[in-house]
Amino acid sequence: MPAADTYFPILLLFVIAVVLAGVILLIARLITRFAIKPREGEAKYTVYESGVNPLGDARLRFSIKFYLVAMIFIIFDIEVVFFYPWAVVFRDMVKESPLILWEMLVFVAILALGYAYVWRKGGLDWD
Amino acid sequence: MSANGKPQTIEKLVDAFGGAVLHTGEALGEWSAVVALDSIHAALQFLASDSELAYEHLSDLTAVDLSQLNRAEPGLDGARYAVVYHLYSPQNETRLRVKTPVTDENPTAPTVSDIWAAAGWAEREVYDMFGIAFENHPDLRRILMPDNFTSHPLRKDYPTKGLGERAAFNFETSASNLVGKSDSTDRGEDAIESETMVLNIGPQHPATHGTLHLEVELDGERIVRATPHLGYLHTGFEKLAEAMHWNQWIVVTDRMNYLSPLSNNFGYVLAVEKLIGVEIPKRAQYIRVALAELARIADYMVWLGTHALDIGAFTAFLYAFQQREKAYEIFEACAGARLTISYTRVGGLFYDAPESFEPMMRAFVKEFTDEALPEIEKLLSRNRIWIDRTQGVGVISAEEAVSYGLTGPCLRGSGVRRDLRKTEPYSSYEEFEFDVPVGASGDTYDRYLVRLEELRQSCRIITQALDNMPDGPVNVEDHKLRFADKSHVYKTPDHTHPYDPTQPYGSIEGLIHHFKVNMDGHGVPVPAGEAYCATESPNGELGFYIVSDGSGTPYRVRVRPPSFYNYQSLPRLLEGHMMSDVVTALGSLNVIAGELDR
Amino acid sequence: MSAWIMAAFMLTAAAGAVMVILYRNPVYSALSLVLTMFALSAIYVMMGAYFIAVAQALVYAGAIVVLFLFVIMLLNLRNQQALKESFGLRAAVGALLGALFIGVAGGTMWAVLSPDQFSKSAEVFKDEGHTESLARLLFKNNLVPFEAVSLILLAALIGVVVLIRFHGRPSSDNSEESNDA
Amino acid sequence: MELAATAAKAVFIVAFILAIVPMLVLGERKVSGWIQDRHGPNRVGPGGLLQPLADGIKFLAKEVLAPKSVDRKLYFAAPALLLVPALMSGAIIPWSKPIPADSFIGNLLSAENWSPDGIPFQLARIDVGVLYFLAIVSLGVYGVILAGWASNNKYTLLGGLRASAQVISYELSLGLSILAVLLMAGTLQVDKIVEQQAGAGWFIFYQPVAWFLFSVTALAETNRAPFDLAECEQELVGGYHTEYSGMTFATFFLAEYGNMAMSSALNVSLFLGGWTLFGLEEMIPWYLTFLIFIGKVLLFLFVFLWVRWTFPRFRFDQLMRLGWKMALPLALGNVIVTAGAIALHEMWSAPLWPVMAAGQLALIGAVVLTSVLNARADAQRSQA
Repeated sequence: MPAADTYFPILLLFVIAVVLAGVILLIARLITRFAIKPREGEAKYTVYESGVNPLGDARLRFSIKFYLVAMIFIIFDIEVVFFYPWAVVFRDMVKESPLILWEMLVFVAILALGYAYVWRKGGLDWD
Repeated sequence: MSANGKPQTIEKLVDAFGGAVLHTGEALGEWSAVVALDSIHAALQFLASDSELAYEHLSDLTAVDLSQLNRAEPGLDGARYAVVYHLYSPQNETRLRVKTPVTDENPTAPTVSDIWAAAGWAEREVYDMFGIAFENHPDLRRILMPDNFTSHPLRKDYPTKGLGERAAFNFETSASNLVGKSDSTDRGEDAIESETMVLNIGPQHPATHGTLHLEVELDGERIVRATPHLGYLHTGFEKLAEAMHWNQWIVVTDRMNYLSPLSNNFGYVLAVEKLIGVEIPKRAQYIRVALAELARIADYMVWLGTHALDIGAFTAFLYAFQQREKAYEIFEACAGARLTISYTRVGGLFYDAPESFEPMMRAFVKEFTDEALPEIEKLLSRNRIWIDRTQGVGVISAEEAVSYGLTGPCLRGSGVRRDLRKTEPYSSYEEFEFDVPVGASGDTYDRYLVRLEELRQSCRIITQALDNMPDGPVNVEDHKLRFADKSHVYKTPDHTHPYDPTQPYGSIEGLIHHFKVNMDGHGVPVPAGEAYCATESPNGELGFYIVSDGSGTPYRVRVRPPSFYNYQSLPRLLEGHMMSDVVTALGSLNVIAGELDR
Repeated sequence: MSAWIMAAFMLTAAAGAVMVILYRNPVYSALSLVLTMFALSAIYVMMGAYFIAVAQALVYAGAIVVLFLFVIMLLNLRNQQALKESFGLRAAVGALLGALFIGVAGGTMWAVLSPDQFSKSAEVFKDEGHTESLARLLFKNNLVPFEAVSLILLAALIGVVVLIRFHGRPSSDNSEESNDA
Repeated sequence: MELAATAAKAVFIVAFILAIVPMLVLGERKVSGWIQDRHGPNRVGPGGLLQPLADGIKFLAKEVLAPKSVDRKLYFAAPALLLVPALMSGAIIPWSKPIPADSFIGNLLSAENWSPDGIPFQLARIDVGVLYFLAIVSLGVYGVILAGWASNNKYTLLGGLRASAQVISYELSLGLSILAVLLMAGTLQVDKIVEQQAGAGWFIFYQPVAWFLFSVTALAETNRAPFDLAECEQELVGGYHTEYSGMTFATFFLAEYGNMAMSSALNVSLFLGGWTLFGLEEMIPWYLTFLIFIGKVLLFLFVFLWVRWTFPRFRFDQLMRLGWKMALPLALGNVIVTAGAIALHEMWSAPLWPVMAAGQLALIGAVVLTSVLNARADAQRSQA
């Protein structure tokens, strides 16, 4: 079961990593609680805003631009995911017929069309 | 100048406004005019826009409380305050002082911020310090003092000693006033719009290098609005001057632009010397020039280092600071101090420069021009990221730069060739050969290039000063002005020997001399009068406007701080820019809080 | 052993899905969704569909939920009152629709996929190997659907730009006006 | 025994990151000191070598405090969410050639019983190797965005947003630059990619453009200067981790430097031949190949540091432009050019290297041409 070719080692690593992260944070909290005498003070527990009192909540609606980037990213990400299996078999399959090359070129061309459209419409400009 | 000795300006002014010009006069080579309050706006408008006069530059705007002045100022009878405008015409290279009387009851004056953008903050400061309201001012609030402060500290009835209103002032309740509008606007749940975020940059922020406070409103990364708040380092230097002897205040000037303290010392004593009408020995002038240029180099090194650091080039910061350290070693050799050196005195210098002065300076200049500067340039000037970050950022056109009262490298970056060392040479600057570099586009990159070239020119000046350094004393021979030699006051052969507490006094004569120069009422004899003396400090025009009533202390000292006017243009520079450009534009102005707030 | 691990992941996935609904705070809901995606990914691994598992993590957990988080922050659902108010009626309708969905989906699966087909589909991945076999399937046998995907994505891309332009532009102008007000 | 080997390897990966991060921090300070003409840490221990220890003690002894207005659960979960992916990304790295079954460790684990060809020094020799790395790295963005959001501070929020927008913008180029290698290697398995390079030569010689892109995007993905906009102290004070202190802050540090080390390790494996060294690896024992690998990684990390202390920082719009308008088309173009070259090679058996080199040169030429044209257009615009 725990051969290097399976996914079990990753599960193992995941468990170790989670435990380690938890232990680090736990130790930190414990040290804070028992080994350090925290100095009290209201100002200490306020968030930083360059030395003035922070007013209002920092969680506010932010620029729609971030949203656009995320959406475009998803679409391209899905497209890129198709590239990986293609790349893996490309060298073998192209020996048989160049079809695989044309396939992907068509795919990329359509993708590039969309990319050009987004660029043209200013979707890639931050301003 | 016309036949009767009056300059064209005065003549045209009198022609145009006749009886409203209450008085004109000349003193110490400066012309001044007193204009009645109801015509002052029109008169200034005329002076600024007349094509022959073209006083495009409002050097400074301030006020004087006349209530305890022991002489009658012509044209200002019965007035409690005089609002003073210092104008400069780049076209004719002339200066003019215009005053207008303001009465005690309900003191108001018309705003001139519509004529010169520079007046905006200056009028706020006058409002803050004197309580003179400016009609039609777009944003008349206190600027240096807390918003709920009720007194006006530069009025003569505000005490120079003791605490004044501060004794009873509760800062806690005023803290929120300093924050300004900080909450975000909520537009209800239906609107799927981005909210703007109000972010306070400073007063405790790594990029503000001091206690600057900039309130920016952001839409995502884009700046919608930027509002600077001042006064965190306001220390009342101008009020302090009214309680200090002429030489004592030199120490205070160190604290203004603390990156190049000598430039402040220099500017102040020049103003006092102008009032006294004394010419100091050539050697002292040359040493002052050489050290002023060294101070400029040290100042620019801090500017360059921190500016580069703000843009993320950490290494350039340390390279620059290394050079500053070396410059400070020379200051240390001369004055015994590195930062607050107080090296100049009215009538000369504290000490003569030491033997090691010349070799140290030459070694510094050689290393600086041959190695350090090229290295920093290599790191930045042609670096693609650096160019992308600075080019086209914080652009200000030449006209706007003049209107905002920008001076120094910030003005020259916009292509205006104005350098007081050339246009109004002082302290033998006319004997030196150097160029005045100007930029083309007025962006951050041009201001950077201008400063770099000025560093080279400063080295040129230093070399010339060393080559032609005259021999002789470094103080005027007038014993009423110059300090007693330390060796005459303390019993040590010269100042390099340690102080001996068992034998504290050198000679009774030396001690009396020392006593006389320092004591109130006996000290430096400054005649009654007024003078405005401007020098080219690293940040631009550093002007001292001094009113003397002939006593042992100044009646009023007004500093024209270049940073104050430069900083005022920041919201304009940031229009339409992004969050990251805040630090870029701010860095390119090199605002020094000590000088800004005084 | 393997079955137990599988069961654990299945439970995690289900628990994550439930938490998505139960959390009042939408950020927590989104994070629960990540948990579900993560568990799903592990389930795919256990079924031998390695590439799908990684694609799941890469696209869903790495991109789509990030977008969800952005949207949540964009909308800033500060007042959770709106969610609470009409909980009664909506819950009832939701439960009804949910039951209907499960019935239809389960029935379809039961009808179309017999248990031995389940195991067969797993066998395909197990035997022939992983990414390569998938690639051959995709680029040889399912050529037209593959190219169709690119067209769908193109449509999505254009849709994004049109929507954002439509909503984005006026709002940035509005914001300044309402500030002054 | 196999389980023991697996567990040992998993522990090794975690230990490696925990060990290399302090070394990196010290190295960073030493290198920056050297670049900047100063000493760097030199007080604790000989030549400052114990400085990381002192740092660690300081971090541990600091109070972990959360401001009152934070979302406490997420605030404390965020560092862990960043650290776990950083620790996990090393699973697919082949650290050396397989440990022979008759070596000391092989005997210790009685390897001839279960792995007579030697124990692979790679935790998970999985089929989707490289993709696993990408997927894990893409999960790291949660830690950043949640740290920014949970802290309820405007600086952290901006930092978190910047970081996430930046990471997703560069992830595409990262994936596409790897694709060129996959096209050549025909596999996603990192150990096979390394073995191929032992025979055919390092892929950097075939794919310099892809290598450059990968290195740059890796800098951006790990939020390193000049792409450190998410935490740049001069604008955002500390970015998303402004409100963290003590060990919680140290955890962010650990994750950042761990990511840096792991992306360097992947870079070395994909482009610089991993543990191979021009055939030398055949002659030397496995532990020396391990040292070769570590040496290459350290060389790479040095470049990371060098870049940081040399370049100024990008502005956000410039960063996005670089990612979307330059890196992405270039990476895509590289994939097509590479595919074309391979097709030529496979179908008409054109010699691989010249075809590939021609393609790379064409790409570089195209980049130079566009930048020249852009510069000319800019100049014309500024004149007008």
